[in-house]
Amino acid sequence: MINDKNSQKIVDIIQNWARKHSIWVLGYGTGCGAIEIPPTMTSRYDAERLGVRGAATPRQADVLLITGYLTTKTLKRVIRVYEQMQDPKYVIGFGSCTINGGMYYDSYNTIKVLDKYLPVDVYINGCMPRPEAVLSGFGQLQKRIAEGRADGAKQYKENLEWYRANQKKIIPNWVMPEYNW
Amino acid sequence: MEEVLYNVLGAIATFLVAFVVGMTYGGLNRKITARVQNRKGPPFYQNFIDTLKLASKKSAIHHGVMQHFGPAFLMVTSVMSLLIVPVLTHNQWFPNLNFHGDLIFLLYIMVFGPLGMALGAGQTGNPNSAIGITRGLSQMVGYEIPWVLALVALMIQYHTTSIVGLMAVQAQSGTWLMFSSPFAFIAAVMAMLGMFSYSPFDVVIAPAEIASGPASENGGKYLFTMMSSGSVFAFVKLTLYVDLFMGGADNIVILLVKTFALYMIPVLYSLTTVRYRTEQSIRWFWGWPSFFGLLAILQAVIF
Amino acid sequence: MNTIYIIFLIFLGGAVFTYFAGKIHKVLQDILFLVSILVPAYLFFANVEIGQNVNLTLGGISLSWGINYFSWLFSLIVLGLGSLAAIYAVGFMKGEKRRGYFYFNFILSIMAMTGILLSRDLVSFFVFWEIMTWSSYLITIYNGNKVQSIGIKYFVFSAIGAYAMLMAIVMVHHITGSFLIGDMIHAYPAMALSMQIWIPIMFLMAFGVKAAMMPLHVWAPGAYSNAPMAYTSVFSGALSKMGIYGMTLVLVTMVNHIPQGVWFREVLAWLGGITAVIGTLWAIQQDDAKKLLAYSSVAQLGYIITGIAIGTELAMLAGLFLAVMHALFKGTLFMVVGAIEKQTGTSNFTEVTGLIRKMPWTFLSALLAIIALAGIPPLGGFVGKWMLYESLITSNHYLLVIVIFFASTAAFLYCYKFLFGFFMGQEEKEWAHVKEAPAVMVLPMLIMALFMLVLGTFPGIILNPINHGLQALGYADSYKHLWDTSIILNSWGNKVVLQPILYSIAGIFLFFIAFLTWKGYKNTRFISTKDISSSGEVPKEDENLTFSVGFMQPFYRAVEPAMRRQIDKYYNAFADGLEATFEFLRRIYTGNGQTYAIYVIVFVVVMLLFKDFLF
Amino acid sequence: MMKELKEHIIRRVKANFTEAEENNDFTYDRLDFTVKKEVVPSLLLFLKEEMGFKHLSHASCVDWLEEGELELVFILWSPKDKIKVFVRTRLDRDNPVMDNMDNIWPQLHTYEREFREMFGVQFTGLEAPDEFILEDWQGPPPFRRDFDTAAYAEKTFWHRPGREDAQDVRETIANRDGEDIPDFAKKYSR
Repeated sequence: MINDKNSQKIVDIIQNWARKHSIWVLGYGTGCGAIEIPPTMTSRYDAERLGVRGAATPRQADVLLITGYLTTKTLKRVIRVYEQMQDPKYVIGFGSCTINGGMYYDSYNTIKVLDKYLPVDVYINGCMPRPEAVLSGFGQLQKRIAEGRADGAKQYKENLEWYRANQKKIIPNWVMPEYNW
Repeated sequence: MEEVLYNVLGAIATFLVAFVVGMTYGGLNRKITARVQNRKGPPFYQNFIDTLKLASKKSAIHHGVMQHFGPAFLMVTSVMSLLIVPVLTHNQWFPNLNFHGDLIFLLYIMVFGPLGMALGAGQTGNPNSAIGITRGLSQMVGYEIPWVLALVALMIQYHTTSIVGLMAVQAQSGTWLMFSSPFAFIAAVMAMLGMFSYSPFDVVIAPAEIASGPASENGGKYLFTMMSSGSVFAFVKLTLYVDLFMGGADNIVILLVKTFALYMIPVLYSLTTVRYRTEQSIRWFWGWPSFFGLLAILQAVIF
Repeated sequence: MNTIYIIFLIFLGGAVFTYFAGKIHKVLQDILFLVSILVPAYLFFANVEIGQNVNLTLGGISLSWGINYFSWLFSLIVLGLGSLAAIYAVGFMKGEKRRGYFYFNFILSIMAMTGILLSRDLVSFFVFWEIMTWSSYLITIYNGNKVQSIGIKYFVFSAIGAYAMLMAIVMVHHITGSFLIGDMIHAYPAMALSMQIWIPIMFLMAFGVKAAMMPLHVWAPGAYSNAPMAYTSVFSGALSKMGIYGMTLVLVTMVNHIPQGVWFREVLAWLGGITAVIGTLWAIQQDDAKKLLAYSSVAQLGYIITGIAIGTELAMLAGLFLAVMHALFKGTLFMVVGAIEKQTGTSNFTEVTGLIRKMPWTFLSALLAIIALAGIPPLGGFVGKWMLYESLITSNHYLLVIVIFFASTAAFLYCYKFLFGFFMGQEEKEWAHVKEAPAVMVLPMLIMALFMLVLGTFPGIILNPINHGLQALGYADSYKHLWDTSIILNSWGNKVVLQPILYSIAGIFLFFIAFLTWKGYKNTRFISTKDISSSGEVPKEDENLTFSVGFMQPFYRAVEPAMRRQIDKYYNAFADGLEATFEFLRRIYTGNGQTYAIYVIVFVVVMLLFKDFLF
Repeated sequence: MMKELKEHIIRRVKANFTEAEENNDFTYDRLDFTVKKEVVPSLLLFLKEEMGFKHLSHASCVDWLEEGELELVFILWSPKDKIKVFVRTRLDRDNPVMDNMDNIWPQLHTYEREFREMFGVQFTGLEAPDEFILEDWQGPPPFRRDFDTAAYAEKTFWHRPGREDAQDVRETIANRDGEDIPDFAKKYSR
């Protein structure tokens, strides 16, 4: 029954609806962006009404929220955390630093373009983005999930070699477990 | 054979009711918390969406057979205790094992799941899990004391060790036990705060401290099973308190009213307090709650 | 010739031949050892008729050997556990030194325990009791460690018990002029009040030492943990039950007949409860599995003592059922520790982690034994615990219920610690070579684990002989109104029907296992314990993140004030104060049997000479 | 008071370390000594043990590219006299070698690891893993002034095209999505 094409479509719609309205966020608060998360979550902007809620570990999380710049050192941890998350999983790049390096455009130690290393679903622009922008970003992500376009995990799996080559260029001594999905 | 089938179907029906009610209560808890914090809060059916999402996760990982089985152990506890706690007084709708509902059996079957789950969490090798479990077990020793004091008081006062027997006592005398044995009720309710492990007794989960403790390596279907089990178990606990102290319930509406009123005690208490350390909470349970438990025993002996 | 003689002959001859067979061939020694335990066990259950006595006169003293339903129940523990432990011991002692010494004493102590159960007169009872003490002492110091601290402590306490018993025997003989137990029981109600009180106290002291009752439990943790694990399973499982056996006899045949007996029972019950609490609290703290299990044994024996001290029918059933269960699960657990020690060379939780995938069968038996120990349904421990609570509640011991309940709730802490410490946690490179223990060692554990599982649903299998035994002691038949094959009831008419519980638990468990396994089967993946979510870090191969040092610290911090005083300190202070006396004692207890025997004889002679003056 | 104290300190230091060059131009509670690198450990030890400068406030490294030297600065503080002393020394920029001094103040260990990693100063006898803050670093010491960080970043990392023209992002987005730029935003557009 489930293999039938039409019923699979219906199941997909229901599942995507659930995924859309229940977004558990693992905040990777490396940079200054982490300070914008408390106002987003608490009384004033209350992201929980959209189903957005914090998760404690990557195993439980749906969204990896990368708030701010990533040094080569933290990139390693971010990749690790991303690979530990369960499919389906999404990445939100938060702030200018993840988009083009922001004010760290000439830093010797921070990466400039996040989507070369991880499949980013939504970028939130700004330095720093206000909570309104963050909520709008979550809205965009929900839209993508509902349309079934947020398939970063699939993309990552299919282009693993390309991502690995990029990651290993930055991290020469790669001693992490292999991603074998 | 027919009887077995009838029982199994009844058990499934009871399980579904418990699941829905427990999930809704969890959602209402989040809603109430949000309203108290001057937020809009998630919809009351948010927990259903969360579980549905967890169930529709495409992949899952486990560190070994015990972690794989761990949530099943939890489910055994929830469903077993659901089966032996009478849901309604006149029990045509939900036939199950509750005519054997023995309190001491209940006390012990309640530990079966947590122990299995603890082994599963231990097998992950994540230190946070093990820390959470030692905290949980220690806290359990804390709140079991007033809880058992209250139960023993009831048992020796009314000369029965079964839930059905205590309900029959209330039906006969027409007085709820929360009025005829007030100290036992107070001690039991204080122990209930620990059983629900909401704040200030949420040291087991402590997301900011030990990354949600025992559940820290569980995701997808495992977390789904754990959350469902937790909801069912919350319903069981509330129903048990209603049965023991509030005379049970004749129909489902009265049951919902009574359980919801009881559920507000841990929910509202959790909103006003911050987290205790483990030894603080143990000492809290061995303080006033146990004192009321002893008073309850005194009352049971004298009257 | 009577079967009883044959049994003793095989035991004795087997012990001697096994000792010397090591000089010829090791396998021959193993075979002889097994034969000299298994054959008497078989003969005992097949040929010894219950209720038939053998009388003989030796040196003017008439001795009587025989068996009734009550001692048959305990012989089930002794010979059943003894046989399984013997099979286990063959695997355990492979490649160890001084096998002859170990086997010799092993057989002797099994023989002594059988002899105690067969004795119908006080002289052979005392002699067998001393052989039991003696052989267990020699095994305790088998590896030569801590002979001074542990061996001497064990021997001093055993000697205190032995003298108490000897004194009681002399008193009894003085009054009745006979050594037969039957005569003693007949004469007891007519004795003077002081005798009526002192004789049971003396006997209870002797039995309390072996049953590790507070405050006589001090020797137990050291002795249990220092003996080789193959013997400790018998030591803790069966040998301590001899104390329970004696206590039950004293309580039923003597204390019941005097009005002051109520006080005896209350004091004993509370001592049992306190023993349970103290044993549990100490067990939680131990980092060594042997010590943990030893303290846990003390605690479990506390429950049993409470049960038999309460003395109602249900309480007796509970106490004796718990005694059988304790023999089963503690035997298994000590065997588990032995297997782990054999495979890894250590029994410390802080050193060994993550053995579950290397020793799965050991883990399975440990898991079942721990579930039984904790009293969680559907295993047999629950039946015993349920009956104990119900008996305490129905007999209005409400504060004792709380004490016992506290002990058994706190027991979950060490139960989890035991399983977690060995089997859970991160898998280390250091233990990558560890393999499952040989089948000779695994099979006895699994058999006992299976038996516990069966007893959880069909406790009638053991409750039936217990009922017979209790009837032999003068209790009423409790079949159908306190227990049935798979139903347990209390005197208020509340009951637990065990079969539907087992089927429901199994059904729910299997359903959800099927659900968890079937759902997303292809996308479920096994990953190693190094692949954990620890803030994005990858633990290195030699980095062990397992949390095992100071494991139950939060609980310990809460109960710290109660733990500051330990009973050992009082004894040590006492010993310091009486150093001269103890120095004297030490000179006497050289560990040499001859000196000891001489001392006993001198003591007896002195007692007999001055009996008129003393009493 | 402060002046006498400073002179006293200078006198004591000069008596023991004749080559030390002092700088007493400060009106506030500060003194500077410049010494050769061989003398630094003994001077620090002397100040700590004899003069009461128990506390190491800070240590830093300065790159004097034009003079071909690296300067190490140690800032000490005396809790008793409420005065601070700067001890300066210069190292050869091409071969900066210094003695390990973490036995005087354990916290110097951390500073020394940082200097080694960021400036390439080698401390003889320093027992520490090679990596400190940078993981897998393969370029030259990054805090040296001749290290061109922009060029290094250009070479190592991808750059998203589009920031060269310094255009306002809002305008680009508005043009792309066909939205109107609000009036208040227009006056900021370039």
